[in-house]
Amino acid sequence: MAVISYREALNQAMREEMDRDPNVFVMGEEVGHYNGAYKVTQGLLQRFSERRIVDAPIAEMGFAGIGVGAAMVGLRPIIEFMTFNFSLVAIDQIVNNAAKIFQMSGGQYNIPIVFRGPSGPAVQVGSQHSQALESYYAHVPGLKVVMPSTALDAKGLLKSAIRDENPVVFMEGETLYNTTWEVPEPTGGADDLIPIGVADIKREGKDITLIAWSKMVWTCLDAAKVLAEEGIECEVVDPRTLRPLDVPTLVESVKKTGRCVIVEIGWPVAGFGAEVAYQMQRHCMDSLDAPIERVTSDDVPMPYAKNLEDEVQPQVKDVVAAVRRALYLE
Amino acid sequence: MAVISYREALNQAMREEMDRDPNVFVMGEEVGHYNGAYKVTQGLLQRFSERRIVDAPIAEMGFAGIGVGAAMVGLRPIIEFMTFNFSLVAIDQIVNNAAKIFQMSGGQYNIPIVFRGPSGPAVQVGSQHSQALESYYAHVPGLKVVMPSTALDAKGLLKSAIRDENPVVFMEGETLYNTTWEVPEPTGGADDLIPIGVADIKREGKDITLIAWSKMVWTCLDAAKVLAEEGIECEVVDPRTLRPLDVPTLVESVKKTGRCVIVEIGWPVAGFGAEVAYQMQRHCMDSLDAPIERVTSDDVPMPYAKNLEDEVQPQVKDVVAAVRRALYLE
Amino acid sequence: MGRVRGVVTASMTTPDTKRVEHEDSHELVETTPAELGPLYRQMLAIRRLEEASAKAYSQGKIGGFLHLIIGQEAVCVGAVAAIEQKDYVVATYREHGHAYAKGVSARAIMAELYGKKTGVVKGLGGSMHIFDKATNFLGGYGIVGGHVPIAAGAAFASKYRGDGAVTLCFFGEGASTIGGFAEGLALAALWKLPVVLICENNQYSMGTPVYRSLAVEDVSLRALAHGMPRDRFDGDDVVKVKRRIAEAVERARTTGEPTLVEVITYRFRGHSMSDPGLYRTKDEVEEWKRRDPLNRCRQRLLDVGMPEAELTAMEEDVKAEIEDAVKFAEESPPADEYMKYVVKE
Amino acid sequence: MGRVRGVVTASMTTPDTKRVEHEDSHELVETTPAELGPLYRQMLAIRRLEEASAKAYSQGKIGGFLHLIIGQEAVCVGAVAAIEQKDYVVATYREHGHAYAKGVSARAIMAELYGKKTGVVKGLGGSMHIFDKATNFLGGYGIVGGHVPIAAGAAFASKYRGDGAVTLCFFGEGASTIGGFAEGLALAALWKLPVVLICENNQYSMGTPVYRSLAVEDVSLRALAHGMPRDRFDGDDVVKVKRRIAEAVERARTTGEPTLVEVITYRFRGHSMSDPGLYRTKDEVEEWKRRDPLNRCRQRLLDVGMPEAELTAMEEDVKAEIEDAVKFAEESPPADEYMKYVVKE
Ligand SMILES: Cc1ncc(C[n+]2csc(CCOP(=O)(O)OP(=O)(O)O)c2C)c(N)n1
Ligand SMILES: Cc1ncc(C[n+]2csc(CCOP(=O)(O)OP(=O)(O)O)c2C)c(N)n1
Ligand SMILES: [Mg+2]
Ligand SMILES: [Mg+2]
Repeated sequence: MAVISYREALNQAMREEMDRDPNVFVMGEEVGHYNGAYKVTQGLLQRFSERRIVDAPIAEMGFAGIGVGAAMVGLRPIIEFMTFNFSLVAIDQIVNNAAKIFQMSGGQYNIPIVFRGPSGPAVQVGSQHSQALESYYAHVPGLKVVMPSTALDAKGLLKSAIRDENPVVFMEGETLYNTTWEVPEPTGGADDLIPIGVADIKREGKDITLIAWSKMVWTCLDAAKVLAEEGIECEVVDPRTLRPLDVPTLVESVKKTGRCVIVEIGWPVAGFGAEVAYQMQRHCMDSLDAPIERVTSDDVPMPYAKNLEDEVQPQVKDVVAAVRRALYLE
Repeated sequence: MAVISYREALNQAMREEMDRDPNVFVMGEEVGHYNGAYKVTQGLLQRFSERRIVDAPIAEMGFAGIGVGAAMVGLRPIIEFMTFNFSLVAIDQIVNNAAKIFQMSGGQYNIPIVFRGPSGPAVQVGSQHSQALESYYAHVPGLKVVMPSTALDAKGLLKSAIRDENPVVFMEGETLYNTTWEVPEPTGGADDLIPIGVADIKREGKDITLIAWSKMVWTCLDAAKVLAEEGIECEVVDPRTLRPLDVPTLVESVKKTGRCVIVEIGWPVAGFGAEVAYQMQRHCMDSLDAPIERVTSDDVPMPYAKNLEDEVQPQVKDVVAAVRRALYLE
Repeated sequence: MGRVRGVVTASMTTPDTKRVEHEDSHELVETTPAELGPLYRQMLAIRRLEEASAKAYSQGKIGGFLHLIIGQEAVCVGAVAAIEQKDYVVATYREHGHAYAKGVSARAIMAELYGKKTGVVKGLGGSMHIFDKATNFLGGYGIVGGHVPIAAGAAFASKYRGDGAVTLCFFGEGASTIGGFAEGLALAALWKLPVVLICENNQYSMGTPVYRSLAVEDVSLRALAHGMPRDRFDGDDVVKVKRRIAEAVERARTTGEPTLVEVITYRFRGHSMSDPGLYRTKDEVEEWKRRDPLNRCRQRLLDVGMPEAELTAMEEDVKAEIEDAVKFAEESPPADEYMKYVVKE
Repeated sequence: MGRVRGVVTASMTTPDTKRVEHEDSHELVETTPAELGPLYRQMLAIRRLEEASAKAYSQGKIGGFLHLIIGQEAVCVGAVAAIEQKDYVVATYREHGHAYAKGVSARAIMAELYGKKTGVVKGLGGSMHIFDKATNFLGGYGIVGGHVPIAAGAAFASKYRGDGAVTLCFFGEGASTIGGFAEGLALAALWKLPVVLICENNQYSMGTPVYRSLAVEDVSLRALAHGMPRDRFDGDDVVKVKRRIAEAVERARTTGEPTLVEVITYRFRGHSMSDPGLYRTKDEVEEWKRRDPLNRCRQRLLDVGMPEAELTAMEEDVKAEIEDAVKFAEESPPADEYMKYVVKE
């Protein structure tokens, strides 16, 4: 076991998979000579050369499409978006090509590709650079959507994503890169992988279920600590994968606690949390002792000023307040 | 009162608003000389000349952005997407520019623009041309999203959209253009307008609330007829606008009937119906006598073959079945 | 060849185009019956296939959008004749001809248009989305320009692996204004990907004539800024198309260098079956039809010495092939799988 | 001018570029103290403003991304000097200089960087998103290439209204590969929109040198295929920039015709404050710094006869202006409105 950062975990996952499979390559802006805008690909160029670590010019639609084409004929591209904010200029390639070619081709061409990069608001980068777009990708059949919260999950899930036969949208937490977690030494076996589509209980508790992914898992864990001091035991469930969503694990927890708060960093309207809420009410209606609460960012483009940015985004205090509401404590 | 088609209603709305305001212009592929791929802009070139009815080459990102720029400096563009399927190559302009400039500029530049065109699956046009993308646009603060189901609503709402000071995503039903409805003669006054953000009860009923928009309103009305024969009285509520959503009207209906089925033509996961379901459970939990049901298309890219396409999309029988489930009749 | 053009009206949105005449000559390209015969057969089969599908469409047996390539057959047939089985082809929604030329059977295409289980993509894709792994036909795509990067991607893979394959990418002149094309072009040039980008300039993008979509009516000029080789010629002679594309293919195969090729052609029908094509004059269409590449090809075959009887036999054979394809489509069972190919396990 | 370049390694992804040398000469452009003085003052103010913001950033008073334009001041100052108040400017995230040149006060800019209520956009936009209606500054944009169509749109509106305004659109050479640029360019050319597209080729797109992002290192060549006028020159002399942009502006104003202009320049700092710029050699940076346009401008002012004392007074004045701006920003109240500007009632 070694304690490594989320960034390092991703780096290791790519390195190990590239060592294993010569068809895996990385393409994106600044992934090579610059070692990654967020240093996630640090050292890979040196190890794998320009053939497999490809610095692309600013042309997301173009290189996302190149990834899809290369995947059709047998390569396993990892396409890095410098951030997922820039994936909007490439989204047509993901939704209309990567996700659909397997079906359009009657099952002849599957697309083993990973689109990865940081996602969600960072700090004070303004509205065009502060978006949580997971609901866009989770909406689309044919894609898988993975959003790990810890270094452990990041590594095991990225390895699974690279080996997956389908397009995987792998959204990393822009503010999680420096967080650390214990990660076992690779064995080379199946236990190096974390399967896509399996939720993880990040903290057990009996009073209420908090459902959150990516950075918001950390916010929920912090809120759970605060609440524990008052004797409220929160169960924090991290779906880790939004598509396919591990509904059974989520349902089991909500049935156990009877209450549910869903926390996401993105916009409220038609955020992925609405889908989770719908699933929980559908499967747990008889077990629910209170309406499902959602905590989201405010329904505004992200302002720049730090004080406003903090106000807009979900904070520990907002989660605590939602828990209290769900427990009818206020 | 005249009975006119949905297509004609849209055409009249544009014509009247262009007569009224010289800053309104239409830009898009085939809108002029061809009179519109779906003939919605029929006759406008003749009336307003090439200055105001602008045939654009295939460059959605480009002409959507031109619309945004023109709107910043005082024009009121109507940008037609031949279908909203093609808006994915332009979505960055809508989400990152149109929706955010008002806020990014500290309230200095508002963007009075309408992005309009047919939306949702047509018939047998395959997966790349058969998408319902409303949840994408409804997700974004700064946008308004309008989806009329009748000629009457189409006309009054498009006129409001053109006069709105904000970007409005106006999604027409590709399969509704030939449907007809009674539409009053224009008076030139405020009553020509239907306000954005106000739901409409398309059929009253006491047993269950069906919430649907665009084409699915018609499917629900048909289902309501079938169910009425068995003595089940459905209330069909059409939000007409998805953002802002008229939650009070929806809630009132659901509180009255105690049961709710939400019907949408798009994909299930993180579809806009999930948001509606969340709002209903939050506001009506104590009044709900059964879990909220959703009827959506199947979670697949749209197949081409007609028999499969019909199987994938919500049909009257699917709505009827959902109503029965919600009434515990099966 | 004098080109047929509409009337340019002076207005803000009708640009004052700088027209570029073809650099092309119309000398006959040397050929033999052995070479030309099979090309003629393919062109004819495509013509008949398209006619049969138009008929089935008007009978309501085919639905959705149906974009016919009638009039442009020399381009796909000539181009695909210049490549090998292992090479890839990427095309648009107007791709029945390209698929057939690459080796997809008329049966598999027609059954697809009918939405049958026996269709080349099991009735799931339809007219616009033909894919065939056996012949390296990488698909028909419906989003204009979106497939250009995909073609560059297949070429990238060939370069990555050093497998010597070349990718042909077809698109219309209307696609040349969209970002996907621009990015695919820039990346192919930058990375020297073995792809031949073939613009089928058929004078119209739906109802829009070239002079209303391009500031300069020469798509091949886009290559200049990227230092990419370019070519531009009339697509009326299938052998010429084959020779000229072969040059580009050879360059791609040996040096990895991409080429932008513009082939001037014309579609005889509307954009799709639902387009009556009112934006063109009868005269214009007739003038182009007088130069029908299929007729030219037939005449040429006779000129180079194929006996009329042999030609007629070939034509009978094609007729039978297409009739068989229609019958096959008619009698095939309906499509039935649609949940199976969403996610590969 | 000999250009400073990195080492080209031969590989699949490092293209074998066709380098194009500048057609440009380095003769001095005639000017007077009356013309040059204000330009120098602006350049200096921008330099000091950027330095002050870098300092505040390192003190943690400014957050997020901060892209400095130090080294490139002659481009925005010279270009904006060629237009009028009614003309529009559209720029990227590296736009403090452009905003200042267009007339936005140092106070309003600095307060914005500090995220204060008194900022030019009330603390809502930050460094990358300066907008100012009073001076027709249409914004700083963060998505590379996305603002090019917006600039074309402002120009479209000018043409639509016949108001005679011209739009300047600034972008980096790295933006020239993205679809948004290609589409904006094509539409501006097709519709003859009065916009001047100004590529500030500062040799790098983040850490990527031009030879790794462009097949041919000449962005202005993109104009060729569109029949669009183009220009290309070194941005070391602010008066030259002004004169050359003025030509393009004049053409846009009188004929409506757009121009693609590439100005060769260099940024002295990293891409943003978080970039140490390790991808360039010290020598390279030093060579460019020896030609610092600000120093050149100062020397020129002395050469054309501005008394040293006047210059020093101006420099003192600038110093005071920037100090005042910082003080203003420091003392301003925090941003406080953020729900108010989502939807306009
Ligand atoms: C991005 C996008 N915009 C619009 C369309 C609608 N559309 C389909 S084909 C077409 C015209 C294409 O013309 P061209 O590229 O010349 O090809 P051709 O049809 O002439 O073969 C248009 C506008 C589309 N499919 N995709
Ligand atoms: C679509 C998009 N992709 C990537 C980025 C990240 N990014 C910001 S600036 C930049 C480099 C731009 O270089 P250039 O256009 O030369 O302008 P410069 O920064 O040199 O002024 C990149 C890659 C972005 N903002 N938008
Ligand atoms: Mg065409
Ligand atoms: Mg640059």
